[in-house]
Amino acid sequence: MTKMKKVTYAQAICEAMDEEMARDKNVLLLGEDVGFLGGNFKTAVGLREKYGDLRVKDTPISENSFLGMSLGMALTGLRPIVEIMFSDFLLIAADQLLNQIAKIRYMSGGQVRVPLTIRTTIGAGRSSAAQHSQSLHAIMCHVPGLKVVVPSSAAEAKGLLKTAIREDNPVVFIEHKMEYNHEYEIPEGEYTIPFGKANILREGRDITVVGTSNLALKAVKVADELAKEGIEVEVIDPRTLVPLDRDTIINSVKKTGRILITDEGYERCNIAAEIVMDVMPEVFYYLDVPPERLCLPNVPLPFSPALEFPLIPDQEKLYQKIKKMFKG
Amino acid sequence: MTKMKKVTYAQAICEAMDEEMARDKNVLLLGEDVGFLGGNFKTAVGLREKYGDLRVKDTPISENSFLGMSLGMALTGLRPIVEIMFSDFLLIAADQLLNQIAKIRYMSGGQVRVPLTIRTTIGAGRSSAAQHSQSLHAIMCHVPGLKVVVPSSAAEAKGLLKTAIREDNPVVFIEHKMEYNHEYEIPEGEYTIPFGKANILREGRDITVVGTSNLALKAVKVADELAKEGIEVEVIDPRTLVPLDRDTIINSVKKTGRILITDEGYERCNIAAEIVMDVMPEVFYYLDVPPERLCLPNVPLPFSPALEFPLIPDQEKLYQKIKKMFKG
Amino acid sequence: MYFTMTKIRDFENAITDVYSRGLMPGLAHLYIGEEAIATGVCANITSQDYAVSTHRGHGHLIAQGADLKKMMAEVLGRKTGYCKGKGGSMHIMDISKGILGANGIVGAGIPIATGAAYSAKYRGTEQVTVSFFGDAASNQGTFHESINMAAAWKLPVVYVCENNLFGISVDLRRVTGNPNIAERAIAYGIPGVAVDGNDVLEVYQVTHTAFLRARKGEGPTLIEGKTYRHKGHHVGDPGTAYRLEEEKKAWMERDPIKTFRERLITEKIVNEQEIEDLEKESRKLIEEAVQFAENSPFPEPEEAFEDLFYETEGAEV
Amino acid sequence: MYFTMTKIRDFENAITDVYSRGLMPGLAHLYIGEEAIATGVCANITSQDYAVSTHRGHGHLIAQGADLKKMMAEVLGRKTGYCKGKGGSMHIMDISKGILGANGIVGAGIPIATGAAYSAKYRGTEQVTVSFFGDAASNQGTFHESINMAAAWKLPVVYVCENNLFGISVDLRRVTGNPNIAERAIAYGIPGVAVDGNDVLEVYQVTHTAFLRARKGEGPTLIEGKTYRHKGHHVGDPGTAYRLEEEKKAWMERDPIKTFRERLITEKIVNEQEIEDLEKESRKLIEEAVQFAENSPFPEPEEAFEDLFYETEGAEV
Ligand SMILES: Cc1ncc(C[n+]2csc(CCOP(=O)(O)OP(=O)(O)O)c2C)c(N)n1
Ligand SMILES: Cc1ncc(C[n+]2csc(CCOP(=O)(O)OP(=O)(O)O)c2C)c(N)n1
Ligand SMILES: [Mg+2]
Ligand SMILES: [Mg+2]
Repeated sequence: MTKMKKVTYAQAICEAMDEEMARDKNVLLLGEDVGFLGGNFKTAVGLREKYGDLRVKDTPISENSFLGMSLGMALTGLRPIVEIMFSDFLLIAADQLLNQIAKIRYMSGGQVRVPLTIRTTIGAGRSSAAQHSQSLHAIMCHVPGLKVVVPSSAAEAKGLLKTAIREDNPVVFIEHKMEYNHEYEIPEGEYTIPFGKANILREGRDITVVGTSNLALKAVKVADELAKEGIEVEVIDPRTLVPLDRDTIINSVKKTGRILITDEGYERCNIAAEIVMDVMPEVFYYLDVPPERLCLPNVPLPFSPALEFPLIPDQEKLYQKIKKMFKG
Repeated sequence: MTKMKKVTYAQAICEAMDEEMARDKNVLLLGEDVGFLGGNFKTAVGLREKYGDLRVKDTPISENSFLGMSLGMALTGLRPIVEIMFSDFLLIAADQLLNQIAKIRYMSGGQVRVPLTIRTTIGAGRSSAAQHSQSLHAIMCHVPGLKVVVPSSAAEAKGLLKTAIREDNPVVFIEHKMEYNHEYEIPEGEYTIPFGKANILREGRDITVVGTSNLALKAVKVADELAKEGIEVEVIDPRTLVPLDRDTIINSVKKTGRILITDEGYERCNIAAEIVMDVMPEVFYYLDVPPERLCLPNVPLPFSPALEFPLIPDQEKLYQKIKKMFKG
Repeated sequence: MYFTMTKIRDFENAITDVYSRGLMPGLAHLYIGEEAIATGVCANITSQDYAVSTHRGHGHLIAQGADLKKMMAEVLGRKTGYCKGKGGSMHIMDISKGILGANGIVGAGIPIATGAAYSAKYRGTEQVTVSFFGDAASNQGTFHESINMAAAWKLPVVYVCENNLFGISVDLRRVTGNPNIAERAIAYGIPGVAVDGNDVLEVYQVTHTAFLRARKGEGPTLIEGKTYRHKGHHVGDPGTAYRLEEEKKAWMERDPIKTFRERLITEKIVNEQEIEDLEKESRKLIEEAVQFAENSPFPEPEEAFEDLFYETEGAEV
Repeated sequence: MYFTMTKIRDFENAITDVYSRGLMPGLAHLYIGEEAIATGVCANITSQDYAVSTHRGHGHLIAQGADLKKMMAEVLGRKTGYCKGKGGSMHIMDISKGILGANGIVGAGIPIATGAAYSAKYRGTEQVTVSFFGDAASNQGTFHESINMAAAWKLPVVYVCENNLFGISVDLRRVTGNPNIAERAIAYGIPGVAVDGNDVLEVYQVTHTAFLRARKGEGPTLIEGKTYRHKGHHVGDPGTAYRLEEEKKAWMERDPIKTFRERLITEKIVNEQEIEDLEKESRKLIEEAVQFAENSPFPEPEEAFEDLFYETEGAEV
């Protein structure tokens, strides 16, 4: 068995970058406060000291342009990692992300490769209000050309980030803010996790629950609860939304006859409805009850915890939602 | 019966703005080339001459800032209309659109109203390639706080645009480029069309087709074809995606047992899957076959017509898709 | 003006207090050390004028005359706050007073302010709009785009850059080729003035000229107030790792409140007793605000679904 | 250089021709009248250097040495084009020659160019990157943000603003407070030089200095080439409604090719015959390019699904 060690989610991310930077001198990191501060969420601690100012670059607050710069770097031999502090801020850089980075390979007729990793954060629950709490990965899935990764645990984050950095395509790597300080067991030493292969976190015969990001972990806990009540939940961590491992989900639903997707993005036009419709042609005749989703309701995130927590998908809501799917 | 007249889609839009500007001196128009040129798509012909430079304002190419300015105007007594030439360019202004305009009323605890209309264009088919052909309205639906209007014909466009301008909420008004030069019959004189009420363009007992923007009109033509083969299609023009008239769709599907959504946006995380999942709890047990969607495949728009047209949802593809839903 | 400055300082100290007592959800960005700018600028503002603030907005709001109780209640996430608990520190707004709001997105307030100025011009009023933003914000594209338009169309707006040398941990001098923000005005053909941001009278004077210019229809002015934040980027951030101790010390010694107080007394404009009375009054107001906030209820969960759209006809969404 | 200029002019005339013959899908933005800028600038470019172009990119690409046949085939949407028909006029690129591509989004190329310059500095090469953009593009936030970073970090990049006074129908003087773009350099603490954009030698000289500066690691330069587009915004646009007849006439008389030709002959650098040979050669090359393009096949529909991702391991998407 692999030896394990304890690190936080933030440390796992830092380790992945550190290892990849040590491995390949063309890998560099840029973003706001990634240098002297070691990252707003402490995901880059020590990297500037180790690799220097040019390689771990504190940028001005110019998201659209430093993201665009990273594309110029990726086209000319480098393998940049860009940190965008909050996915909310990706909206400032949406032109470079969605009109340039996502499309340039296609527009050039396949002339170029774009080895570029964009790390950003999602997740509410910190009373950060409407502009610092969004989970906007659905937008990155909607516009074709980006791979989209939603790691659950620290171990997943490390392995998937290393794969992202080695990819010759632009990858949006989505970290969950509420996880950074959580401790997890991760394997010692180097490892990568391939894109497009979902992870069945728990097997079950009664219902398929696909949970993105840390909701996959929460779903496992709920599943443990429900098992006591005789409901066996199959929990799938899709790992990457683009590419999506349809087959694993389809096979699961064929077995269970029920599907629920849970995701922290706004419900409307989200990845939840997408996954359901994506597998629909294959699973329709196997479904016993309507497919369901548990997402953020269609309102901005409010500041006060009294308003915020009741909106966020969590174990309790997941538990209730699943139970309801067995009541008819 | 109402007297009708013939105008193009572009003229209908121009008329709506003209009438509203004449009606309310706080209505003004700003955007690139809306003044001297009368609009890149000729939707503002004559307005500068009639209302002057301050009221019909040619802006520099600073989408994020002039959209943000319109918010400042809306907060201080004006009722601006902003033209963003292509929905692709809304990505440059996505911060102001989605982090500011969509959220400010909510963040302020309901203190302010935001009477602001953002007109933009969607649609491929002009060999404009990947950055001038996108239909990005799903993004505006995903982030809560904006009303999203997708008019089909010129008559619809005029009535809905007048409603948008009179709304005290931010509205994204989505015009289809390929329609601008088409002639349509529209009612003479003033009229408005309310938001949130779908339009059943054609009744039918066999399948419900929801078509957004001009796809509603194309669906009617396909329905006429299919009627000859004994398939009676009910065609619904949702008119507004936010708010969405769920009830009309639900009632229709309960009757027909089949649903297909067609929309020109990229398929993934689009409004098509959304509509299906939105009505799912109510219609699941009425469905005879899997719900389907016909959207743009998940690739950027290519330049060459030899590549572009085969991707765009059109009558032929719609026809084939519906036929297939009756083959089992 | 001294009263305003002490109110700001006391408010921010109270924030640190409620934060450490675990009463405050989330974070807040303190304005301590920069009080002279908001105060000097807003001394020119009438009740008709507008101002747009930043993530570090408490000072601007107080100087513009916001209600301290509603502010504190908002910061504590209460129903009685300015935004009914929906906004928090970074989104406080009082539209009735022309306070167009703080903003969580760095640089995003600049176009909004510019639009309010366009509106004033359009409506033919004499209203002036102030746009506050930081040094780091001035590297955001909105700075360039907005000032360019305001200059082209001679809009009545005063741009106030609070140059405290840092954006979180990033030293302005490491991310710009010319750290004199005022010189950027040349690019737009408008006046640009750098001012000692810790000298409230100087700030007042320079802003006064800018306001006159704006009201006369001569267009915008860019003012750069050189200052320093005494605390970390937000409550909880020590703010030490990335700043030079000597530089910090030099600025701390030039505390805008302390120096203004000394000057008021030396120049015999007020006496010690009067000053102390003001200070007492300020502390009292802030204490009352904290009391009010602490005793206020939290909003009910259902309220999260209100205030998204203005409901003209009860449209379903 | 004269040869380059005529090739550009002939290429653009050929575009008008294929357009009017209904062979060209979509639109294209003609460079006629501005040839001196691309030519003068790119005369400094080595095969190692990079340039990033705009929506009006044919001139830049030709001056940088792009293959005329592949360009024309791309414009006609053929499989043999630079982008296999996927890009069209606005997205032509030749990565093998450091031609980082035209761009359909105004202002979006500026950060990409700046990133290529960062890359050169990082890798320790002597490569210089040229960033072309229009006057209207200079009001986009990316202009400000990117030049600021290049200045802060002394990146080897030359910013070339082609000030043809208009962005589509919008006169620069109506949307900026200071229409001298070169003066914006002051904001960033870098050199800014305005140059007669219709004088290819002057453009060459000024750019030469900027290249030297960049290669020595001294950072970016902003060059403003004052010029004029002879045609409308794109093929099909008459471009008359919004421009002053006199202004247009004055510029047309200063046609950069005509004046350069006269000068070459007057100063006896070449004789009439040699010039005519070049012109003939240029026309021949363009005709061949058109021939090649016209005879090339269109791509197959299935190809629309290729080239999205580089397939390392055949991941399904
Ligand atoms: C667009 C955007 N990028 C980054 C952030 C994170 N952030 C919040 S405040 C801040 C620094 C702002 O610095 P400055 O404008 O100088 O204002 P100061 O905090 O010094 O008052 C940053 C980077 C943000 N809120 N918005
Ligand atoms: C972001 C963006 N906004 C608007 C447009 C539409 N558009 C295409 S070219 C152009 C004018 C550009 O003017 P300028 O930068 O001066 O270049 P020129 O066309 O004069 O060469 C505009 C507005 C666009 N392509 N991208
Ligand atoms: Mg600062
Ligand atoms: Mg121009």
